[in-house]
Amino acid sequence: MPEPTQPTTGDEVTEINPDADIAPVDIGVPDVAEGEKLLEVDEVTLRFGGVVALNEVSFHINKGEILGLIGPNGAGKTTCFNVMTGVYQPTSGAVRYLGKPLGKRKKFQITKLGIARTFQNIRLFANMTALENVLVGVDAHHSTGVVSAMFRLPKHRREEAQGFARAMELLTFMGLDGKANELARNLPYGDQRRLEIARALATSPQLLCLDEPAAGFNPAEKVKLMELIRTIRDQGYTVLLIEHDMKLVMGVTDRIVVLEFGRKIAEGSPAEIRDNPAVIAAYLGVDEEDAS
Amino acid sequence: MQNLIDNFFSYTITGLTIGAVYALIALGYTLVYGVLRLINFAHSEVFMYGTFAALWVVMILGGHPGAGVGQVIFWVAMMFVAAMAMSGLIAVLLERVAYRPLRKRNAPPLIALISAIGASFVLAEIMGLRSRIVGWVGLDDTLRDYVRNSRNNAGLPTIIQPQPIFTIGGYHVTNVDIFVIVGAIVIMVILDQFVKRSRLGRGIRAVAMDPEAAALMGVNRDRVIQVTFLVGGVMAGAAAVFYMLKIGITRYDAGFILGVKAFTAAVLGGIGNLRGALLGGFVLGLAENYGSAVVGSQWKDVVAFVLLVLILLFRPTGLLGESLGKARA
Amino acid sequence: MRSTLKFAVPLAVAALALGACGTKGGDTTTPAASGGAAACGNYKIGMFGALTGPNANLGIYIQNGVNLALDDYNKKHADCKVTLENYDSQGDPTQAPALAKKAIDDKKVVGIVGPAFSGESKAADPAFNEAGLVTITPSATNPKLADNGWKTFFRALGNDATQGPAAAKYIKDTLKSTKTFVIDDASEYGKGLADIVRQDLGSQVVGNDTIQQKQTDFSASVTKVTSSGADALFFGGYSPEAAPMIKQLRDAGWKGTFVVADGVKDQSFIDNAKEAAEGTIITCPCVPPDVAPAFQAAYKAKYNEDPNTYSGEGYDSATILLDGIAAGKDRASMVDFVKAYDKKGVTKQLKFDAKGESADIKVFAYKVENGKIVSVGEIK
Amino acid sequence: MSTTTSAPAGRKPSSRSFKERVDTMPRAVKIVLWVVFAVFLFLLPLLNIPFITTEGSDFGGVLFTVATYVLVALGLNIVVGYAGLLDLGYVGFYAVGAYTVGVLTSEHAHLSWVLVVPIAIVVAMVSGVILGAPTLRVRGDYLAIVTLGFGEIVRLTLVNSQWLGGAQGISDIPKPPGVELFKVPSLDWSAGVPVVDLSTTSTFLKFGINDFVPYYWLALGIIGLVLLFDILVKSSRVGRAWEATREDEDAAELMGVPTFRFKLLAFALGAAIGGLSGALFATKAGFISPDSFQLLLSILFLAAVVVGGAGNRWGVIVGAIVVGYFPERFRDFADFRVLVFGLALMLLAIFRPQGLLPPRRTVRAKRADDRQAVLEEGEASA
Repeated sequence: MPEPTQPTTGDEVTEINPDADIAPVDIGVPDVAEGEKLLEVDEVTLRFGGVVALNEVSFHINKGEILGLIGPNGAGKTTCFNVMTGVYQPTSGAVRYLGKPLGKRKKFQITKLGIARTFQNIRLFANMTALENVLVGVDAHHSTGVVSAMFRLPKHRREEAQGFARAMELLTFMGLDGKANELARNLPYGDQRRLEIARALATSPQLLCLDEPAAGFNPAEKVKLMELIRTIRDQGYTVLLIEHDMKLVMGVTDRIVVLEFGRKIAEGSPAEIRDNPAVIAAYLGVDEEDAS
Repeated sequence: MQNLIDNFFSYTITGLTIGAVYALIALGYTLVYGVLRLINFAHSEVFMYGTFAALWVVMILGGHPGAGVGQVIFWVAMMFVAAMAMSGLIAVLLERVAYRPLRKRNAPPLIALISAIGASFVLAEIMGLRSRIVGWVGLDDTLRDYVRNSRNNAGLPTIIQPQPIFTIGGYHVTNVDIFVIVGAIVIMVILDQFVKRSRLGRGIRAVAMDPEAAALMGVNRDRVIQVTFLVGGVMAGAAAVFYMLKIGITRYDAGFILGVKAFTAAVLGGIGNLRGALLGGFVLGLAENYGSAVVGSQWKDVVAFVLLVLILLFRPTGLLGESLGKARA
Repeated sequence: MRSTLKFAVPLAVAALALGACGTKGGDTTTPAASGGAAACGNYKIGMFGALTGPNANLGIYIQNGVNLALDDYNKKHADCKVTLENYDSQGDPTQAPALAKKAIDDKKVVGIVGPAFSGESKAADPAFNEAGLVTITPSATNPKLADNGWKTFFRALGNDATQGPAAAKYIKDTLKSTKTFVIDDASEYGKGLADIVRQDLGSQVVGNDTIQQKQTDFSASVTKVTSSGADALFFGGYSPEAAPMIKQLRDAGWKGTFVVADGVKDQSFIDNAKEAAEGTIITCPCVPPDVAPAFQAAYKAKYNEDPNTYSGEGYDSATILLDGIAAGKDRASMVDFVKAYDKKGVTKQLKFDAKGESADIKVFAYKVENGKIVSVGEIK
Repeated sequence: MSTTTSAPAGRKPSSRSFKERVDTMPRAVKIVLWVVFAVFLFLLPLLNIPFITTEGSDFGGVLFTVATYVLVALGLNIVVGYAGLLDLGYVGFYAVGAYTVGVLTSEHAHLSWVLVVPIAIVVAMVSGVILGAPTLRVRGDYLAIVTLGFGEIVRLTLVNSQWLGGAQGISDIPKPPGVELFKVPSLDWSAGVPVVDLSTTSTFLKFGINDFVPYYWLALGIIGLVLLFDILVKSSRVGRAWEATREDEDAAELMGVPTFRFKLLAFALGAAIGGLSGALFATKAGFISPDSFQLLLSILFLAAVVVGGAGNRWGVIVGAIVVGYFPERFRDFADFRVLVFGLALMLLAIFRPQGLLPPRRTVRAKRADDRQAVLEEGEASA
């Protein structure tokens, strides 16, 4: 992975095109009604050797909401993400998705079921173009193999055409359509962040998990990002947001879950969380750093 | 199989002796891999130069069979000095010429491997063409004994006559066997302590753990890398002496197979792990010998590689895991 | 991409310029030809074998012999010299066919000494056969080579099938070994030979092992040999493995007799095995050098060392071809000339049977004594 | 390869890159250029161009060897260049292909060549899967040593299995069936200018013992097919999955790429092409033995890929030509060939680490990086 390039100076915030149609395509998983449980984390414990990274954490995500997952550094937010996306297997407890436990599914299988994510430290395919990055995501639900590629069978051509259209739509939505053929590593920092989201959206997830998408952003960019997240939700996605910046989280989420030292300490609406003494205690001293 | 059971101790002791040589060479791979994440493909040549240095110094000193104890000790000591110096020098040179320029340019690891392969060819061929090279400078008559038929074997006179010291299960353990196995372990212990306790050793571990943090803490990375190569080279030099005492014959391309084996030993034990190299070397030496006893010597290398695949399947980080960076080293 | 373009044009120009030089260089050979007598064919003989690379020693020993024969010839025929064309295959069968084609296309080449190894012979000989270019190999000993019906194939030494039984006979009759261990190196030569010895010795073989070429540590084999109680060990293979093997055997205290074949008849075996080589028995279908003292003296004078493995065979092979040239033969008529050849050479009576094998094969036993290989007589 | 085509375009100086210029050419011109280039390649062994033609060894034979190197490099490029898997035992697959042909046409059966080549490809592919399935889960550097071991295991098995001919190898591998269509004359330069030499000809597709040119033509045709295959597959979902896996295996997996499956696919396809190349080699040589499949060859193959520029099919072709051709062209160096080769590898690694013809992405990235560097340096506007 190359080092993320310098954060942008702020004067060149890429505008998104909220009109682009980026609604999730049908990927063959059962649909869940608005407001029903989409994913449920049930008493999940994760141990590394002697260290307890997650301790009986339980919460759930409803279809169509924006759920914030917050907590001080080392609270286990990303670890929680990793359990949900199959990077780690929980020591005990289960993650249920669409009512069924994820079990020992592999990472790519979970993605195919409709859970996609971005990374705290950007992990794009640095030496591929922006378009190719998104295409890899779109490809998740394609099945073209060597044979159909070799003979340019109708299936291949159909999938390539659809994939290309979908990828361009996503890039347009993110305002990156003009940079489709740039290598990912050469994009400005903000664009890289947005490209990561586009790549995740390309897999048509039911649940989109964003891991600190605002890291390294200036206030103006953060405002844009809030808009973006809301638009994504409005297009029919459910969003799980890990974020450090309280202001951002309060402004955009419907509900918030707070972790500390691998344990859930609070859950509720932004207003409830704001007044929760346990949360305030946990964040004491961290607030200043955040404000900067 | 019956043969293996009947001569179990014989196969075991001889397997341990060659295993000791593997282990010492494996250290060089493991150390360099630890700090650079790089397979030092040319390390086998570092070893090969050591064998020649050990051989030449005995030739210069007029080593011959049947000398007194004092003289033999002197010869062997000089072998160590010469081989360690030569191998250490070649290793440092290698780092300067083949790796440092690449590091300065941030070349991808694959390129470092190509450079290493190139360096390996160059070093081996210089040795293989030494008769031509000294011919150019007109020294071929003076150095005739050292260079003649430079593509051929070069043999060491038997300066230590193997003497049975004690017998175990029908096998007469000789002084050479004991010297090689005990010597290798002693050298390993010294190295282990060096890495654990000395300032330079801590530097090696720091760079292995996190090069950038080490740099921030004021560790001079280039110097550490150089020392790592030097230490690896010196270990290969020691291995070369043991090898010459046990096998007695070397050649310009003798390093290649041995290098591959030693690298296998390093991976077997868990690359980056010093004790892993020791264990890997001994395990490989034993497995090869036992395998040769059961299925025939022609399958020796096959046994070694199949063992490697099996170990990696069940323990993907080798027997002891990777850990030059972690405190265990 | 851009940089490629920049280089493209100068490269093309350079190629043309140098190309022109190359052509001129090629031309000079033709006028030079007129220097000799009118009837002179400016013939060449080819030396086909490993002259560089890891297997080069054998090729160079042969080439030394061939050069000696050429010197003799050119001294006598100063007005019409024959030159040597080298086809350096590095002993690699992959390179052999293209080199063979090169030799075939050079119409001045009337005969080939080689190919030196059996593998490259198999790869190149079909082409020589088709082109009718005669080959006399001084060193490829695989018996099957003669069974291909190649009319251009001749062999100036005995094949493995003649040597193997002699070695077995020596072990049985002269050494009076009752327990023999047989090791081979899995090479075409070594295994072929060892298998014949195994077969001839029958039940007195107490153990077998196969090693790998380039192996240096023979501890497993050593244990097998010592534990078998063998009083003799036959090794089918070459000196690079034979030297460390006997050294390690002696280090382990084995006292039996080490018997090897012509692949080990090489001073380097003694140089490397040193004391351990003493007493080793070497069988070889080659006449002891004292049979042809003149050749030995000439060789020593020119190369400052004794004739080595196959030097004599190289000399003989070249001599046959040179005699053919002297008799006015060209490439087409050379085959019949060689077929009918019958003269005494430095190694043996040079005469071939219908398959191209040497008709007169005697296997001799040699022994390493005081750092020298000395003959102990023919094995009859 | 593209160096040669660039010659006509190279006359007008321009700041645009070669690629751009070719792209903007009219389609008809492009086709004509390609045809000219193809005809040139076809005739190359018979043109006897001075300086290029090897003096010490038959040029047709050398070109065939170079062609097998090119084929091998294309196959290995899928494994190393696209999927990013370090394979040091590629010669194993080459051997499997060659021996399949040897065993089925000469040693144990006498099947037709046309039938055997596809079998050889399949057998090589299966061996790739068998090797890859257990080992592709281990880390990259370990994979290098495991594959190296595989190459040695194959060779040692060949040496020690009498069923496979042992050290003696397999001889009398039949020639492929040919059709004699027309004769192609060669050029003779001995007068200083090229003269058409009607007495030295090669017959189009007559596979004889003493004329290697038809084998070269066969190899050229196969290279064309493999290239086409490579282009088509690389520009599909499969190619993207390989690249994504190479770039960041975990991220790729989390984007729904079954990375293991794609790595195995790359391994199998690479093995298949290696097997095909080996089958061609066996066909032309007529005789194969374990000596032809030394470990060193694996290293040369890898060198071809990396020297040329791993990941760029045109680059690896250039690399293969360098590795296959130069040692034959400069036979005069004889003893020093390996030494010079080693030095060349080191110099290349130091001064041109991205390879002679790096993949476009690297070039593109470099250009963009340079632009960024300029921007960062000062107020200079791009």
